Amino acid sequence: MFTIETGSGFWNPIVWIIAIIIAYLLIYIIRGFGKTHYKKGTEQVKSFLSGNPEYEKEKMQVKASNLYWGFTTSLKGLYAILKKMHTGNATDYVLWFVVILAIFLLIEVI
Amino acid sequence: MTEMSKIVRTITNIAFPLSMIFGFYVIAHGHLTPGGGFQGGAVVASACAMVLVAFGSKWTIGKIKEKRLSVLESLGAIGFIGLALLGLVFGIAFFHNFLVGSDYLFGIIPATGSGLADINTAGVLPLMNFAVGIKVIAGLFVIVLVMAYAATSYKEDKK
Amino acid sequence: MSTRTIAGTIFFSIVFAFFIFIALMMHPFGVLNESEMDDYIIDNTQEETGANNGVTSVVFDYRGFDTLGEATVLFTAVAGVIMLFRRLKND
Amino acid sequence: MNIPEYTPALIVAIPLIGAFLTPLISRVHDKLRNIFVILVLVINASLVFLLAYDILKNGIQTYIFGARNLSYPIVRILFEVDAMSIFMAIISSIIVLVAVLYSWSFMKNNTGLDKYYTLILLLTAGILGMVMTGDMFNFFVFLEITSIASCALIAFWTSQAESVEAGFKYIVISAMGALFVLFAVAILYGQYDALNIAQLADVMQYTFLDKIALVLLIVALAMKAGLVPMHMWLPDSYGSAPSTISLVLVGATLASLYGVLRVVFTLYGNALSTIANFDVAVNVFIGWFIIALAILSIIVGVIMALIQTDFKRLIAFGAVAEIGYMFLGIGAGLAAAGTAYGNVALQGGIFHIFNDALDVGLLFLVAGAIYYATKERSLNSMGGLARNMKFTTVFFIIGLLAVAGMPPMNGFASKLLIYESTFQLNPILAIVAILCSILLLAMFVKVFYSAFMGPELPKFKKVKEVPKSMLFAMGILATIIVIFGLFPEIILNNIVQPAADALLGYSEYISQVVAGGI
Amino acid sequence: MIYNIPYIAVVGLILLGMYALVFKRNLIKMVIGITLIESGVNMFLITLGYRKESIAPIYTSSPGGIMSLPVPQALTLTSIVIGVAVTALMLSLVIHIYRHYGSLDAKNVRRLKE
Repeated sequence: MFTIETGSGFWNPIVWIIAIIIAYLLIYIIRGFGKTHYKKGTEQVKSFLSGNPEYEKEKMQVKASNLYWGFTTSLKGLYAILKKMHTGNATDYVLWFVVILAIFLLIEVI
Repeated sequence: MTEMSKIVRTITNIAFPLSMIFGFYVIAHGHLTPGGGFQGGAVVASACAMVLVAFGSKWTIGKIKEKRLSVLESLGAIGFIGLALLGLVFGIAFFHNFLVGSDYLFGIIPATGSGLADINTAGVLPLMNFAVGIKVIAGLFVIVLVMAYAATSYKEDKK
Repeated sequence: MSTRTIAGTIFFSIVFAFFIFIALMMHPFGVLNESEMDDYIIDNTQEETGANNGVTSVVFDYRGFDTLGEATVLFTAVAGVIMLFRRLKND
Repeated sequence: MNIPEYTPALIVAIPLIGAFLTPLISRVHDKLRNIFVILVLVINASLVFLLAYDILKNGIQTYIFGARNLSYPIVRILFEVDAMSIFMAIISSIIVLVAVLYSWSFMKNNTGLDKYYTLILLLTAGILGMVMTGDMFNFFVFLEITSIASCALIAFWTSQAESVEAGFKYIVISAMGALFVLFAVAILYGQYDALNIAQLADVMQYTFLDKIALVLLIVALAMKAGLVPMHMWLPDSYGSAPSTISLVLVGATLASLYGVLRVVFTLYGNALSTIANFDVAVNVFIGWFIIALAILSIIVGVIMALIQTDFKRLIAFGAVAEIGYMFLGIGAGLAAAGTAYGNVALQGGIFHIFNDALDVGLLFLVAGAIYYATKERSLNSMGGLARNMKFTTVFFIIGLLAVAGMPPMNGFASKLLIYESTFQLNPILAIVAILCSILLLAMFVKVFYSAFMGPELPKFKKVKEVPKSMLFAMGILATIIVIFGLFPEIILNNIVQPAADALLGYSEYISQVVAGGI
Repeated sequence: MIYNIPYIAVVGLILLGMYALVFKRNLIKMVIGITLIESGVNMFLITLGYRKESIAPIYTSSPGGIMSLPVPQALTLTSIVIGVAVTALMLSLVIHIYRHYGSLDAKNVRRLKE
């Protein structure tokens, strides 16, 4: 009922869920060994930015286009090509169809 | 579109009924001669489009609203699919031609081979031709009408 | 000439060549390989549908469902055009 | 229980009658129209489920339109519904029902809703007709119904320039694709004087012209399914349409994918499996070509999705990657036809069709909910929405995990099948697929962070949770996703495996019509 | 060879339409390209149904003799109506595009890109 065979292995969500519950229990237990000095409402909870004053909450949010900056910067060359591909021009869309048609015709028919 | 000159309007007045009659003739004899619901409908719709061109879209839309035409088109489509469903009810299958060979309207089977036209043949085909004809008249005319009226009213809004 | 024009010309001419091949490989114009289905219709149209016009009998009887689809296409286009030119609330 | 033999015809006829009646009913009252549309779709969905039960029990169902003379059925149009067709029909009827439920509140403030609902019903009829028909020309007609209706719906918000532009691009692409399909059908008709799929498959000799027709059919339908590099219309149109329409469009795209499957496995199944070319079977060439494009789809989809800032456009690029996974499974099934892992790959691909429709659909609905609540599209101006939209956040997390193929959601089950079988075909394929799956997760985590997490922005202080009908619609999809994730074996054995078997068993499909089976 | 001239005309029409779609930037010309492809395909269907020295498949006062095939004619009829529908919708979208962008050049109509 739960297991699917993939030919070289199997997958059972119930086993996985049990495993993840056990893992979480372990984590919780290990967490219990930690220090318990945390106190609410003291200086402890305030963020520390190398002594600089804290920004406003709204400015702390990292905008979506700045996320994964490193990834996009290191793949700059690839992105330049891909952006050039996506011209947004309707005639180019048709041209891609013609290109694939031609390549597939060459591969398949000859 | 704006109104055209008096010559055009007069000629339209003369030509309009003739082309309407020709269109309905094509629809009615669809099962006997070349033509049918679509072709005849297109003829009638172009007659209506001629009126639109000659008298302007504002005048035409004052005479007949596009909502009415849309309802007419729906009725044509329902008539067509209803005839198809009647084939299921009275006959054996969806789209079954249940009137052929019966004693009712259009029930006669013509003699095999070349022969003269007999309009009382072909079962549900003439009825379907009429349903499709109404649908095509309303559909094509409403497309032209709406596009013409939208272009005119947009120009006026801009002014 | 831009890269696009060159690439377009090359691939377009490949497709062009294949399409010309299609035209040359088709059966000769007016000489049919197979016509079993259509001969059946021509022979039986009067008897089965009662219509003298073979094309109408195909359109409304043998392939009537296609015609329903075709009528639906027209209905769809009309609905689409009316919808596109509808009055928007903000004007 | 016996169902009437005309059920397949009714499944297409009921939405059509509903569509023809909707303009009349909407003149009476608006709410009545909404109830009517929902009623039509519920009746239709229940008929689909009844038919599915019957087909999975008794095998292929055939229905001839207007038949009096049963001895020569191929002159008439016939519906031939096998397990694969009904699989697609189930998907599309669920999707459309959810979309209409969601529209109740989502589209409430728009004008032109009578046409909107009419077009949705027509689109449903088109998709259902496409997946159930057994006739090539009829397939083309329904393809056109689907593309025209979806084009008009994409451009629904005519006051936005992007919508209109996307609609135009979509109609150019789909009109051209459909015309090439018609061209291929005409080539086949000219050679064999037949339009019926089973009849054509029976007499197919795989001549030069047949090869060209095959290429035209595959490329045109793959373009409509959004395979890279012919995918560019897809982000445009998914991203600019109303969210409900994006959801239904997923169904329309998958119907084109079904067209590819039907053409390759049934129409040319006979020809491809018997004729060898250069010592290598032809299906291997086609299979590897599809695999190459599928890998390209996966990579381009996720890489481009990472830099998008428009929420719906990002999901659309994710959908491109998902389509790549499906084609990967199908291509591997084709390239390794006959082997055990080939069958597993095909099953994975087919299972993924269902999962993709659910996951991507749920994400589109979440995007629509955010748009409804905040009128924002760009991810850059969102933030902290989880505080006010708790249910939506939960649904988004479910969709995120499912689309990225994280256990225990449904996406994992199908992706696992694809990974393990393609690993046996070529390890590199599986590695690329897994890596891109991680990137898929990364990009949705980005969305999760920038839209839902973070401090509460002052402009979103008054944002409320979306209305109940929208939550209900999202809840349906989320529930199905979780159920599919927890009981993958039931789904796999009862729906997916028969569908895969139906694709591979083309001889049964043919014998229903040709060898006097009726 | 000489018998295939109608097919070559068909292929010529289709290729002309594709040429217009690929190399022309005006949206109206793209619409014309689609219509050209469509006429080519319709003509192809009609040519498939012709038999030498055949008459139209209509029995009303027919002179007798072999008849050309009725199915391609019916298919063409369907395909023509579909073409009308597609063209109508495309032209209305072009009208809207012109209102929004003030241009019909495909180069300018690309706010959706990347």
